[in-house]
Amino acid sequence: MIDKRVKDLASAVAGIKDGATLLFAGFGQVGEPVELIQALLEAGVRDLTVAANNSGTGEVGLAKLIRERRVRKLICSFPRTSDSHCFEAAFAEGAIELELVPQGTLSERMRAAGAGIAGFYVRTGAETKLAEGKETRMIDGKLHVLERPLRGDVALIKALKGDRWGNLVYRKSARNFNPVMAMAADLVIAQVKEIVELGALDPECVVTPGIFVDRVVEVGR
Amino acid sequence: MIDKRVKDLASAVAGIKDGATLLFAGFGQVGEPVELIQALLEAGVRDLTVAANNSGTGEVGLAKLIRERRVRKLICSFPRTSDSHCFEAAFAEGAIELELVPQGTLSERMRAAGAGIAGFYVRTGAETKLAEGKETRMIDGKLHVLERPLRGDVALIKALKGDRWGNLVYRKSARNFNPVMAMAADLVIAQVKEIVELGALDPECVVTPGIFVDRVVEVGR
Amino acid sequence: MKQLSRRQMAWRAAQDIADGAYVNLGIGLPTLVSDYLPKDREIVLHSENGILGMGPAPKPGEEDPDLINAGKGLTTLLPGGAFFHHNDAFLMIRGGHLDLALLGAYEISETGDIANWTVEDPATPPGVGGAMDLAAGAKEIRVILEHNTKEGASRIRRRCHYPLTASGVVKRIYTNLAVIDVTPDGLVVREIVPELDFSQLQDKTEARLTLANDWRKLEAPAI
Amino acid sequence: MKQLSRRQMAWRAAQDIADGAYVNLGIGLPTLVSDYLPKDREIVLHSENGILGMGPAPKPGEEDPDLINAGKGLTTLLPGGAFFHHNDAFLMIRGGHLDLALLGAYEISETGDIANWTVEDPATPPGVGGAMDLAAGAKEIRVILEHNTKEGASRIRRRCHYPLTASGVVKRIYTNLAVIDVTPDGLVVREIVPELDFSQLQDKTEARLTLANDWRKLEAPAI
Repeated sequence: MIDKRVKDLASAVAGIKDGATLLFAGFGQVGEPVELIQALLEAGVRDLTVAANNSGTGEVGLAKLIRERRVRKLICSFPRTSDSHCFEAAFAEGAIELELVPQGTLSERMRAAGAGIAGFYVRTGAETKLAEGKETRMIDGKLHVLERPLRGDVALIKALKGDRWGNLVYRKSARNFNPVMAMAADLVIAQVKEIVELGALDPECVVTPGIFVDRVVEVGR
Repeated sequence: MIDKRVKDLASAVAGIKDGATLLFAGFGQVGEPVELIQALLEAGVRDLTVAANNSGTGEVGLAKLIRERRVRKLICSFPRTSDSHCFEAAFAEGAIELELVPQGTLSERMRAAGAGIAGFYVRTGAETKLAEGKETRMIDGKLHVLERPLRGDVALIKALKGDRWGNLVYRKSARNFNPVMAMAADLVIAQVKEIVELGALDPECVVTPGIFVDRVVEVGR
Repeated sequence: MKQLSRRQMAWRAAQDIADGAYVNLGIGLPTLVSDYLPKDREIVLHSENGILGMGPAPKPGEEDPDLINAGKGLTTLLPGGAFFHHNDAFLMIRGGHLDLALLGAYEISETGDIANWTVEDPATPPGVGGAMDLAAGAKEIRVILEHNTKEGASRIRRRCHYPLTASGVVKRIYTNLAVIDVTPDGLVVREIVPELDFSQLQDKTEARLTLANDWRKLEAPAI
Repeated sequence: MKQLSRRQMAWRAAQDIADGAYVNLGIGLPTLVSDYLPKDREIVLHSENGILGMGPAPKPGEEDPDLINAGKGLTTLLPGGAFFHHNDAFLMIRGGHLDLALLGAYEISETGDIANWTVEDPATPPGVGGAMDLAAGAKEIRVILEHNTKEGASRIRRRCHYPLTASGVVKRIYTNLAVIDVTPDGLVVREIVPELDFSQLQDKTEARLTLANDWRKLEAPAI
């Protein structure tokens, strides 16, 4: 029997190792798996590489993980937001490395990792500073940048509902990076507001099929 | 006002030119836009390049178009199915050119066209006859094939329901190639069983957002 | 000197958006454009966090914390709108499915280069967001920006001095003083605020300008 | 000589599929495997036309023409199943998300090469379908095939003579005569039908075989 449900947040993040590369979903705080990140913090892991669109908000979730100096490197499109002082302080101190990636390229690099694509050519970033050091190629008369897959050891994601097979649905713009990160890590852990019976999710509307998901934990919000 | 609805099949296929590259969705007959293809046949266009997973079934749809010698070249993963005699006869006569492409690569090449990806590296087909003449590259110790986008001038697709903005939902395995082909052509024409009011489709469950679709015609099946 | 307010600049840019267009509005000034879309046109707003068909800001009491725009402000969904994931949102951008991206910028060059992601201030970390994807991917790029910096320097330059977001992509520029097209023959001024003549506008502009034969006065309603 | 029937071969292959596995069954012989999945295991069947959680063939009267498998036969969906588009179906395949693909083949080489897409008959057009995607993408590839051709030639060869589908990917082979693992040390026979001894099996096989120390008799229930 397939049963990806785990009983609590500590079980959900069990086994994540120091030095791991993690993917954190969310766009700002919307769709951010705050409870899982908090559990990760409590588990004590450190020296992490984190890929996320932003750098955390206020002093919760990713922001707190950065404040506690658990994150060695952030791979990110937009680290500076309205309340990103934890990151900014760490950055000013030189306590965190930043790899800045255009948002669509960040997403596509993770999809590539999940889709068995070993590299792809895009216009995004061509002839800019963010392409410095990257291989380029003229295709159809335009300069393209070769981008490589970005894979996580672990992805932490957040969904609205899940079932014991790991099928997930999301809510409005909280979907954002969750489905693509679910494709791109060896261990995919989802926090959901509610776990529903197998068969309760409409098979036409499942956004993340269970094949991508390893653990599901209900957090009630 | 955005109104992508057209009144009949002839209007739906209006303007498709001789020599065009067309994408036909469907997996066998399931999800195949048979009525649109029939309308295309009646419109008299010829010298077509068609990308489709199969080569048509019996003597309807793509099979009929091939029988009438309107198709110069077929880009296809699996041309020989249980009732593909129209294609087989044309092929035996040398009346049609065949470009055989692995099914996933066929799909991914169309996605690349729709996603602004100018090329991508995959393991599929490496060290096989189907990669002959293609550029290859060692990545992470394994040989990969460089695949290029496949774009259509026109895509003919089939959905269950659509609205005047062109949003579409599908039914069961009739979804298949339809969403990816909808991303990959300059002109995307959808036949739907039923046109519904704007707002009637659940925004969480729209599979093909209207941005990809140019014309919607109701065919009642 | 009378010049357009930020809201008037947004209004002016809004008037040029065609009925039926799929449009992404950048963070900041361009976001204001959504308040001035002509009522008789159906324009579909795209947001890179997975929305097509964004509506106006929510009425008090109708805010939904799971429904935000790219600037992370609360928004709404129109009938006919749809949600999708980030990867499809950027597929739409990079794949050329958007008719228009209206972006903010620090600087624009006379060949349509755009610099809008970093001023290279060592004290603050850089951020790029979706700027490069939009600038490289949308069918047409237009920019809204103040004509000059607070110090009076021209933001419309022979060459951008800040790091580029993309090169040669901008087609039209809306400033508080003028509407300017980027053409193969250089920058062509289409509209100038009434209080300024062409030579005064040129004085405020580093890049060389040409005045269109059919140039008009740039006017906007009081907002 | 007693040998396994096609259904018995399918039964044997089914016994090795782990509880919880995500599996793609190739067209033809492997499709039969779905009839013999152990009842006490939950195995999720994937179909490249956009299905996870395929169930058994529909009961009479419950057929749905929009619900077919990769071989274009009618199928059903289990509770917990999901539909998606072709591109995501192949993302799952190519991205290594499937635990197992069970494929048919014309020939297998002693190094695990597989040839299953064309016999290069000039009279018939070739077809590849999802064969190369599956062979290159699934975490593990096992093959079910008749040990010999109708003419008695070995299908398990030193090198494949038909064009390859993928090289070095097959890990286990189920035939009507034996179960054979492809190992770094070559082909290792795990099971042989009772009526045959190892040297007789070797005589029917072009590739060099080794007998496992813990080899067993290959037996299947009457089906």
